[in-house]
Amino acid sequence: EPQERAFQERIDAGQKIEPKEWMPEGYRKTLVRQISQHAHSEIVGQLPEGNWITRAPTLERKAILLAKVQDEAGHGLYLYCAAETLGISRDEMYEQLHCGKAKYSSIFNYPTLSWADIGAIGWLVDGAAIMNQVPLQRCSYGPYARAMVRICKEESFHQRQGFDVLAKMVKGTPAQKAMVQDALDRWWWPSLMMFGPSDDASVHSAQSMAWKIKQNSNDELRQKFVDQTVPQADYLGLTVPDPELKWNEAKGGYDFGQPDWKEFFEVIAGNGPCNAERLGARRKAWDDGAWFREGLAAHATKAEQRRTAGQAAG
Amino acid sequence: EPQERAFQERIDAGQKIEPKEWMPEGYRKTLVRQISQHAHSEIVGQLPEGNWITRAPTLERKAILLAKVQDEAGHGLYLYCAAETLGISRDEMYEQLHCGKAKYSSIFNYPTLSWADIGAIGWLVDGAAIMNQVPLQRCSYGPYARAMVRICKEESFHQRQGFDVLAKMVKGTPAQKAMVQDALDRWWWPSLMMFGPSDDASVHSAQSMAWKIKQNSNDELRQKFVDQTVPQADYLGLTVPDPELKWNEAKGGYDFGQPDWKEFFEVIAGNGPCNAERLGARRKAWDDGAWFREGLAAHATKAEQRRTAGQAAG
Amino acid sequence: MSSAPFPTVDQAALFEFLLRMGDNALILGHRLSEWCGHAPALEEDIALANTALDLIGQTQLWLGLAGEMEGKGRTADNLAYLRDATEFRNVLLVERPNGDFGKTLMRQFLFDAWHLSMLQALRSSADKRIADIAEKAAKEVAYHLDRSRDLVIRLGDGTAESHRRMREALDDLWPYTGELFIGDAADEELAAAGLGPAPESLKAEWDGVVGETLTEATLKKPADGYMQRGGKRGVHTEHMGFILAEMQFLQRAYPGATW
Amino acid sequence: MSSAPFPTVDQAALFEFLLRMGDNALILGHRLSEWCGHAPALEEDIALANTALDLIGQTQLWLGLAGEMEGKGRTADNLAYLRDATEFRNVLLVERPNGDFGKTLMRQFLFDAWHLSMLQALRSSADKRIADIAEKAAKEVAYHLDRSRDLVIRLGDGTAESHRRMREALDDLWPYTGELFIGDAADEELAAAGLGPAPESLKAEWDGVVGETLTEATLKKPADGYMQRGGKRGVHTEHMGFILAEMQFLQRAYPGATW
Repeated sequence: EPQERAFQERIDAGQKIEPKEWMPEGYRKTLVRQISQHAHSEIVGQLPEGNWITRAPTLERKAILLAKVQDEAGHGLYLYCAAETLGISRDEMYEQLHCGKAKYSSIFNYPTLSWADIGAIGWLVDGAAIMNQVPLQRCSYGPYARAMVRICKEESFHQRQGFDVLAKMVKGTPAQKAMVQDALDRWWWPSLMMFGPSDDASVHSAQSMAWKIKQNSNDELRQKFVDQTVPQADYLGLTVPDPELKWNEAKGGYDFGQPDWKEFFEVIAGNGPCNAERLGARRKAWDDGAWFREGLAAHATKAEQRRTAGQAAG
Repeated sequence: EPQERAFQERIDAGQKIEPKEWMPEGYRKTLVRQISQHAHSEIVGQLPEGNWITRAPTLERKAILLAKVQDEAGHGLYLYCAAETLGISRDEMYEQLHCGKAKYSSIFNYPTLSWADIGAIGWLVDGAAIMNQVPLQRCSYGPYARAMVRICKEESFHQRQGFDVLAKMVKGTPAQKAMVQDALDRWWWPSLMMFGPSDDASVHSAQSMAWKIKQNSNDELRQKFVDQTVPQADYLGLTVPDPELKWNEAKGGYDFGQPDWKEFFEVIAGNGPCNAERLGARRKAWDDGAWFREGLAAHATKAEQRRTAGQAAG
Repeated sequence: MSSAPFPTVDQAALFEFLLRMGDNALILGHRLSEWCGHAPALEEDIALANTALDLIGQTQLWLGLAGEMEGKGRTADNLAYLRDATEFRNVLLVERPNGDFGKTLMRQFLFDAWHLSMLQALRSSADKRIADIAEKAAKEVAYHLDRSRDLVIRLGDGTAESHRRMREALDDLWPYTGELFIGDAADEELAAAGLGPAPESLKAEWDGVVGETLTEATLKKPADGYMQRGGKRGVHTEHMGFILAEMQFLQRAYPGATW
Repeated sequence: MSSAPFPTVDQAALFEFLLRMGDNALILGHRLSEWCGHAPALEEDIALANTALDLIGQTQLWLGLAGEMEGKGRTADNLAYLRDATEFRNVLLVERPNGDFGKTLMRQFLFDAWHLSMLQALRSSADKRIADIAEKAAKEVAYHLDRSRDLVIRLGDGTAESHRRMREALDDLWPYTGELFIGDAADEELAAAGLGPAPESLKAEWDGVVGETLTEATLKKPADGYMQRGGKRGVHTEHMGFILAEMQFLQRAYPGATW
């Protein structure tokens, strides 16, 4: 089809696609799926970290964590707006989340069990997210690419803060150091899984690459993440929980073991440690908040009517 | 009226009145009010102490407190049964509690703010309650008098346990001792108020005395309580928060100040620190439990039908 | 660190005052942060986190100054994390449970209206350190009040359901507002030294703001009946112990650790 | 205090086992005591307090023996109040939130059915101290099971509403039952030494009791799908930290005090 060919040529030429322009239905759908999943991840991602705000160990750490979680809600907002440019409303996206049709990043189905987990999420989870997101700043869809620029900047900041939490703790008491190692033990594999299954097993990859929605393979990014993170773990004096981990001089990177993909698919299927609670919390927030949203809407209508009546009278 | 005269003669002769026997309507009403108020007090009284079970400082203290609260629920049960012999159902009594018509002891509208409060409730509140209840073992109404025998025995045990909590704490750290003094400061006056307003101001006293539902005046019991408790406070090394407190050699008892009766009537009127929460908690327990009670009732009906059907078939 | 005394005022009264300001901010910030991820709209999640963040920042300033003034080497963190309930000086209002979102908003509005008047008055405190903190905090709190007042109006004058919830919230919380305006010896000391306003002096302005807002929200202002009090002198509600058990866990369980 | 070693078994495995038994009782007892004064009928308030009381008593015995066996001078209270979440060894099932009363009952029933089998098997433990605790506890737990099973049946076969609630409770809790029957190295050590049963060996009896009860309750037994686990090796749910913050507050805030 000529229209599709022209579209592909624009992408190949590195041009950005903008909201009002023609795009193939598959491109639109893929973007909606990906952006809304990303937005949902920001929103659901408030929960595991929010779990420790009331227990943050100092006022400064509490403030930093509050600011971070606030940023995440902000990212959710940009991303929902970006998705809305593709003709879907925020409420529709929520609906898809709440009924289980739309996904969010599986990493948030793991529990935060100690303060070190807050550091580990910043260091590993945000670290992996950045790895995934940096290339998206060059994504072919303009609004998404632009949202990513802003998000990536803040995420890097969060990652440094997370690393700083851990760096402080490993210099602390033996109990604190043990807490950090325990956090790494629990978050390492789930973080590697954030890049998705090995490319052979990944469904949407090829087309997404052609459309420049996706720019690197899952395995490529995972390798990059491991290569970046292992020296940081060494610096912290921690042991990465992978007996197969070994520097490979020839490839200039680490060899490492495979995550437990069975677990990955169980978590995707809803059987992670916190799936029910995360989705339950979001549904409850939405349902309990119905009266609030309806109240605001009713007020807006009344105010509008008063304004109109005032104009008519005036 | 000859019936009433005969009734009063039996009471004067020290005979017990039993459920099926004739009694003046006023006698019945007074007893229902008093017994159900007493039962409600046991039930509501679970809440301030229950507030600390999950935070009890040792396993043994936790076990003792659990046992105590369980006893209180048990007392509630005897007392509701005693009241039921007067022709009112437990559900009717609950209804009166929940709608605010029936009262419970105002003391439970004060909060338990530290572990020392658990000791103070045992020592002071149970102490005052025993003072009130011991004469009720000789009350003219048989079922109430017999319930009181059992209750008084357990209450004395609770009082000793409460005193023991405090005795242990005052031998502890300065912070613990301060906690105990703070508890006495907050519970002293409310405990004195448990005996009710001064006799001149008390509404039902005279008739209740004649009927042997009440055997001592409020002021008499309050004096007895002060005389018993002040030496115990001395023993614990505590200061009773009453500048007017002074041994009166002539009367062989203490002179002491008047409680803030304005506060007393505010608390009775619903303005105590915890009135709304206590009653709210009981209402919520009842409302949330409706499905449970209905489920059990439905099962009982089904089981009965099956039994009858089985018999008919057999 | 300067520990210059405030020569014209009783040090204990001043310490008390600084704890009250700091503890109000800390405990209300704690309550707000319990909402994290559970608010009825994304914009509200953001706004609550932002308000909580402001309040925690103010806590650091007030408690930091309290510790400095006390001169025993206690930091803001020491004061926040190592006092038990009887040593806290926040008003009871801020420790009330969140309830539904309407109750949280109403609590916020009733507090913000007082908080802003208080901070505005403190800008002319005879002590520059207090005035400086108040200057910064007043800007933040002006925004808090704009927001909470606006939402109270919109929800009061929204649906029958939202009106009912806001009315119940108002009636529930009203008995906890009196404490904001009842002065004690410490307050008198401070007022006499020109360090802060007498609490009673803020009542008229608060009545004005609250009254106008409630009218616009079509909510009936409750009668000033019996008022609950105690927080300012360390007699709290049963909720306080649970707040602290949660908030202080790490500092209590790992004494001497740095984070 | 005797600290006689158990010569035939790895001491760490035995310590682990004793913690598991003690922590299950402690945490479930804690959850039950949260109901105090809030149950749907007075008889239930009494019964829950009684069950909690039994469980706290059992905690004292198991953790007391654990401390004795460890030989480092730790008491049952030290173990209950001064360990953080990762050191707790209870199954995830007992830390699940209470939910409505139906969920509390269902959790109790699913646990009681396992608990009784376990304790009955432990009565013939090669170690007399374990056998003695089990003997005493089994009597109590037999009564717990009678009660929870009876109520599950009556509510399952009650109204449509009570049936629905019990069904939802069952479905929610089912994924937390698998952990009761999954043995690890410590369990194998113990079984090999004749000190306790292999967890797997208790499954058939449990399936029988649960199956019959659910049938009588007209509830459908869920399929054995993916099972949650972690508690036995110290990886808990997010609830655990909040339980401990509350439970341990006094011991943490007042180190060295005696009560």
